[in-house]
Amino acid sequence: MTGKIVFNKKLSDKYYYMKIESPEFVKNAKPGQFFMLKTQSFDYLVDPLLRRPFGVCDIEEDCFTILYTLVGKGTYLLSNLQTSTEISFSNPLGNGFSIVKNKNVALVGGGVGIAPLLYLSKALKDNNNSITLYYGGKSIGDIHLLEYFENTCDYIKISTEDGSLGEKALITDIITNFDYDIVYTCGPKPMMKNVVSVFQDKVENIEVSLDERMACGLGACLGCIIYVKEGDNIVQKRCCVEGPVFDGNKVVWEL
Amino acid sequence: MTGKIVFNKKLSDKYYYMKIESPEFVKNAKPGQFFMLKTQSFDYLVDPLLRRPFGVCDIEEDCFTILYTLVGKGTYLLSNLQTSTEISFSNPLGNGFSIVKNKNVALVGGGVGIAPLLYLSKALKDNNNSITLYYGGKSIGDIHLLEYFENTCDYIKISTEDGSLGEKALITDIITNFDYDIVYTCGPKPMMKNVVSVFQDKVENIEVSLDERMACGLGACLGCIIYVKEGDNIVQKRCCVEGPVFDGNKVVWEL
Amino acid sequence: MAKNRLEVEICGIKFKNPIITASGTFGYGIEYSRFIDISKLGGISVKGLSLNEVSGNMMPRIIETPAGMLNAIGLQNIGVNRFIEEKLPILKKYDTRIIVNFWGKTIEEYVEVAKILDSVDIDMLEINISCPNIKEGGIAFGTDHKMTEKVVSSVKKNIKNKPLIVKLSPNVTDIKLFAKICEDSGADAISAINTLLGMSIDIETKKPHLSNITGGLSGPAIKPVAVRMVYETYKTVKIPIIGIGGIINYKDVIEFFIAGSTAVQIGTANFVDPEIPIKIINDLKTYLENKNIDKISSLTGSIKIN
Amino acid sequence: MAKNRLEVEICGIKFKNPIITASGTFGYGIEYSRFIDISKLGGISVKGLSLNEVSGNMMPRIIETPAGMLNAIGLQNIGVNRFIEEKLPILKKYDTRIIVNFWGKTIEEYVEVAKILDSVDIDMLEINISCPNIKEGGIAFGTDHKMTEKVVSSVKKNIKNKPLIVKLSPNVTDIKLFAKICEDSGADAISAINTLLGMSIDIETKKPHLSNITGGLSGPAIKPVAVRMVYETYKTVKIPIIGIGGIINYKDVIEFFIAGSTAVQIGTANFVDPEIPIKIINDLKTYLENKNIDKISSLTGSIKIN
Ligand SMILES: Cc1cc2nc3c(=O)[nH]c(=O)nc-3n(C[C@H](O)[C@H](O)[C@H](O)COP(=O)(O)OP(=O)(O)OC[C@H]3O[C@@H](n4cnc5c(N)ncnc54)[C@H](O)[C@@H]3O)c2cc1C
Ligand SMILES: Cc1cc2nc3c(=O)[nH]c(=O)nc-3n(C[C@H](O)[C@H](O)[C@H](O)COP(=O)(O)OP(=O)(O)OC[C@H]3O[C@@H](n4cnc5c(N)ncnc54)[C@H](O)[C@@H]3O)c2cc1C
Ligand SMILES: Cc1cc2nc3c(=O)[nH]c(=O)nc-3n(C[C@H](O)[C@H](O)[C@H](O)COP(=O)(O)O)c2cc1C
Ligand SMILES: Cc1cc2nc3c(=O)[nH]c(=O)nc-3n(C[C@H](O)[C@H](O)[C@H](O)COP(=O)(O)O)c2cc1C
Ligand code: FES
Ligand code: FES
Repeated sequence: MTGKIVFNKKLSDKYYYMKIESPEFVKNAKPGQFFMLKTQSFDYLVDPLLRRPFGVCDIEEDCFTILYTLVGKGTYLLSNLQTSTEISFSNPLGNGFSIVKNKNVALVGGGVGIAPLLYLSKALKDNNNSITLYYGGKSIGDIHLLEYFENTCDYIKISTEDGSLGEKALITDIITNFDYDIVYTCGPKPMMKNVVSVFQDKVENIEVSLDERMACGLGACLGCIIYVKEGDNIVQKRCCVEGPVFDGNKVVWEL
Repeated sequence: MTGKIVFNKKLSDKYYYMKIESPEFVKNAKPGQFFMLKTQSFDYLVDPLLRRPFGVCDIEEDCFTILYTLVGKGTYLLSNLQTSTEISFSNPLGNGFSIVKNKNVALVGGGVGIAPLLYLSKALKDNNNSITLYYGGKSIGDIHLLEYFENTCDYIKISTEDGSLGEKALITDIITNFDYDIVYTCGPKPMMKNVVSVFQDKVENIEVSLDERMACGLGACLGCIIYVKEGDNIVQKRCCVEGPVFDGNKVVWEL
Repeated sequence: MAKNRLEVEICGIKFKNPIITASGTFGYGIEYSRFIDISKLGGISVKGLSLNEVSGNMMPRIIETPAGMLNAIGLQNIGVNRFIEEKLPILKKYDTRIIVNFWGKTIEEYVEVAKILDSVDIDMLEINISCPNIKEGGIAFGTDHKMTEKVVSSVKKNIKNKPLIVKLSPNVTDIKLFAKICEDSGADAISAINTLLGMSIDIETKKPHLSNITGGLSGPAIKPVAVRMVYETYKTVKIPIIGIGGIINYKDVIEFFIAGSTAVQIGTANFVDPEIPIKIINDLKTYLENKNIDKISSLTGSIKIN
Repeated sequence: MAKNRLEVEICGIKFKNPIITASGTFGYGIEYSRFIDISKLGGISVKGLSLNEVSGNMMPRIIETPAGMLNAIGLQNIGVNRFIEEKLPILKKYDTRIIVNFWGKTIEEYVEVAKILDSVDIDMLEINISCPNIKEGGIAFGTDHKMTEKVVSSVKKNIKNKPLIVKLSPNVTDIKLFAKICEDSGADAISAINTLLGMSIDIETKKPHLSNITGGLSGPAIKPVAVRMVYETYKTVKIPIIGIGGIINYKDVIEFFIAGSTAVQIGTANFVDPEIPIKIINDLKTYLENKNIDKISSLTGSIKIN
């Protein structure tokens, strides 16, 4: 399907925030889902060849948003797109986060990993949860969208590695309360691994949103394998179909 | 070198007119020269891979213009570029037309082949020539820039194959006067071939501007060979270096 | 009723159109049914099956390259029996031809899988002797002409009901030689090409981008090599050729037909956008109508050489 | 004086940087002197020379393909003697290494050209046994291992003064075999790869886009194949390797070094933009400085395999 760009704002050196209008997409999108986005507008151009996966960051009426960082050519092209440009993307894909009710929950986001947590926080608030957000980055330039999180979260704790905003620490180092019913996390792999080890044995449900190179995004190429424990076995799951959200306690980080 | 797009106008279904500011380019450009233009703005994109050749259509102060038609992906990308975009191109390349003085000259242009004749007509006018323009197209949508040619040419004759503008005829069919010192032509190959055979034996100097696929544009790849008669021999010339303007009487159209 | 200009016949089997999705790029077919109407496809070639379930290579398995991608999935599959039990019944509900791509680590395994497939409700077998990603078998069969002859003739001797397509490896000096051997060994059709062996290195970590070090290059980047090989094969054998390699639009399909294809397979393009095969089918129909070409099959091998 | 991190040595010859422009894409060097300062280049490999002038294939000779191009120039060149008389004296005015790429239709011609070049003021010879564009010689030498051995050892025996680089064809089943044969036959270095054999058809006219029907595929599209072949060659031989194929920026150069290259050649990128080699040299310098890498040669073969 396609949609029109409502805005495409530069937030900091490497961060952009884009809003796209698409009632059709919005109708079916759940927190934690992602989609494959074509960064080239002309069908006959084959560089970049593959679509790029991005998480649903927020939904506002008929629009959804993407928080993204500049990585390579795909995101570079994205950052150059003008308001009103028509862009093409897949349906919402993957499983998404569990939405609990009347619980005490923590969200832990690192860098651009904060993206899927915004829409999640909205859904959790609508379900009457008490929400604490832990949000870490290298520097102040990595911390964004706080104005939105202020509307949905009860507590917000921020840390940066250089101390330019919030505490000068890794985000996992400033977590002192472990009294949550469920923890949701998205960010760099080492951070998520840390989050799991910090909460392990203390919180039963830890949902991690993983990030793997994807060619198809829909379960066909088998390029995005994640290893998870199932009983005594280690089994393969496709990040795009059985994920991107997995049970943090089951993920095998290194094989 | 690079320059800024001053405008990029759609003239008709397939025709566009673009103006680019570049004092450096303008300083050295002669009528009939061409240049290689990058249609991708991001260096790391490799589709389209090669630059595309275009003729210098006009020069106005610090700017030059391109008249171009939509053909494939390169020209499609070009047509999407916005005002103020920075684009990259080579120096003016090739040999260009001879500029005569105080003569009676004819220009014969077909379709987008009219492009290099505009700047030529300016230079010829500055040198006190009497200029007749023959300008043909399939249809009215192929005829452009007349307002400019009206300032430089003494006589303008137009024909279209469907009769939607000027006479309903091929342009070579409406040439009845052969009393010129020199004829310049640019257009589809069959047209130029016809122009040469119409004026052959009647006009000594016929300059044709040829069009070959080019990879490098500067004489290195040997991809753009044109065959010309030299005495009793047929020899190879590189369209990009020894051309694109050749002596029409010497060109070997079919080998 | 309007005639179907797109219908083609391969080894006596009618395909409503010549667009087949390529093995390994379309899962077991079912994955795509959420996104497109797979009954519109001419056919589906399913992910390469082996006798037993195979878990494939370690991650990472894919990386994008200029106008292409490298993959080293390692022929991960659920095994021929689970396919027949779990996937085939669902797939059979769709109105499209089913080609089963398969492979083995030994000639015996190739034969065994072929025998199993020969008696189930599918349309054709496609033997993959060309996957460059596994150490045993695979590449060794497809790039050694004696092995090619042995595996193709052994399989052929052991199947009775289904036509056998042999899928060729492009990683050879002379594809004509292999095409001829396949024809002589009883192949009913040839599909060409599989992926080119390639490699990409992460300059930050100095590690190969793929855990397997090398992988198979696919996508538009390889199209010129594929067209050349289809053309060479067409000049060499009489059996039909299914052209594969870098197709992303209907023009590419026409090009493969002119070079000698009777049908084509679409691979990497399914990842680029799952709607591409359907779009190609529609565009081809329009093209043939506009050009007044009665049957797409009249384009097969229609190349004009001066 | 600041150290030159980019200096490399190939067969005892120092290059101020490892960026060499590839044969056939840089004319006789002089063509580019209007556009860039060719004295900044590590070296230039000139258009492949033969004994006598050759006029090449008929037009059309080039066509763009996805992230690449096909060419069938047909080894057009002015012949070795005219090169020495007309071009070399001009080229010698520039401060860059001169590699002369050459070929013959017969072993005798190869030897004769090599002998002539052995006694003139150039730095290295590069024997092209891999050009796919001519019917006699060319491909036959580079894809037949007996012919490869014969031509390389014959040439080597007949030259005394200059190191001999052998340029390999990628159109073979096993590049390792050819690399080993070249080393054993006396090659002082290997350059890899030449173009992949490809083809493209104009669907309007149904004619091949190239008069020669097939042509050589170059450009970014082939980079994964080239990197793989350099890596395989590096594991096989001890002589230095000059990596070629699809390089358009400094990252590509680093990738080729990690795979096993001692230097690289830039081909099609010269057409894309003549300033690319200079930009690459500057970017490499910055990269090495930022990464605190003393010598680019320390990257050669630095690939990490688990
Ligand atoms: C489920 C999922 C959700 C994501 N959500 C977001 C998001 O909301 N915001 C955001 O900025 N980024 C997100 N990413 C990462 C994003 O997909 C990559 O940053 C992006 O693909 C880079 O493309 P590029 O062309 O700029 O980089 P290049 O390096 O040129 O890309 C080359 C190839 O590598 C892949 N690739 C590169 N980096 C990554 C990565 N980190 N993860 C997966 N594939 C990668 C690309 O898809 C492409 O195939 C998500 C990734 C996944 C898997
Ligand atoms: C000296 C010279 C001057 C030219 N001046 C103009 C001009 O002023 N205005 C204008 O509209 N066009 C001009 N052309 C033609 C123009 O270069 C092509 O239309 C353009 O390259 C098409 O690119 P594309 O990517 O849109 O088409 P594609 O078909 O996608 O291009 C594929 C390849 O074919 C080449 N190609 C396609 N058509 C032509 C052609 N007619 N001539 C040469 N190469 C071609 C392209 O350069 C490219 O390498 C000129 C050509 C030459 C050689
Ligand atoms: C991820 C992936 C997996 C593949 N798996 C198989 C396979 O199991 N069996 C097979 O014969 N070919 C396999 N192939 C090769 C394709 O079927 C096809 O031959 C090749 O990709 C070239 O076509 P394309 O350029 O359209 O992708 C695979 C290709 C890709 C990209
Ligand atoms: C137009 C053209 C002409 C070439 N001529 C020669 C040649 O004469 N001798 C040779 O050894 N290689 C020749 N090559 C091959 C290149 O030197 C190089 O090996 C190949 O193009 C791959 O590198 P690239 O991808 O950087 O272009 C030619 C390549 C092109 C594109
Ligand atoms: S991205 Fe293809 S299976 Fe997950
Ligand atoms: S375009 Fe390369 S020599 Fe003319």
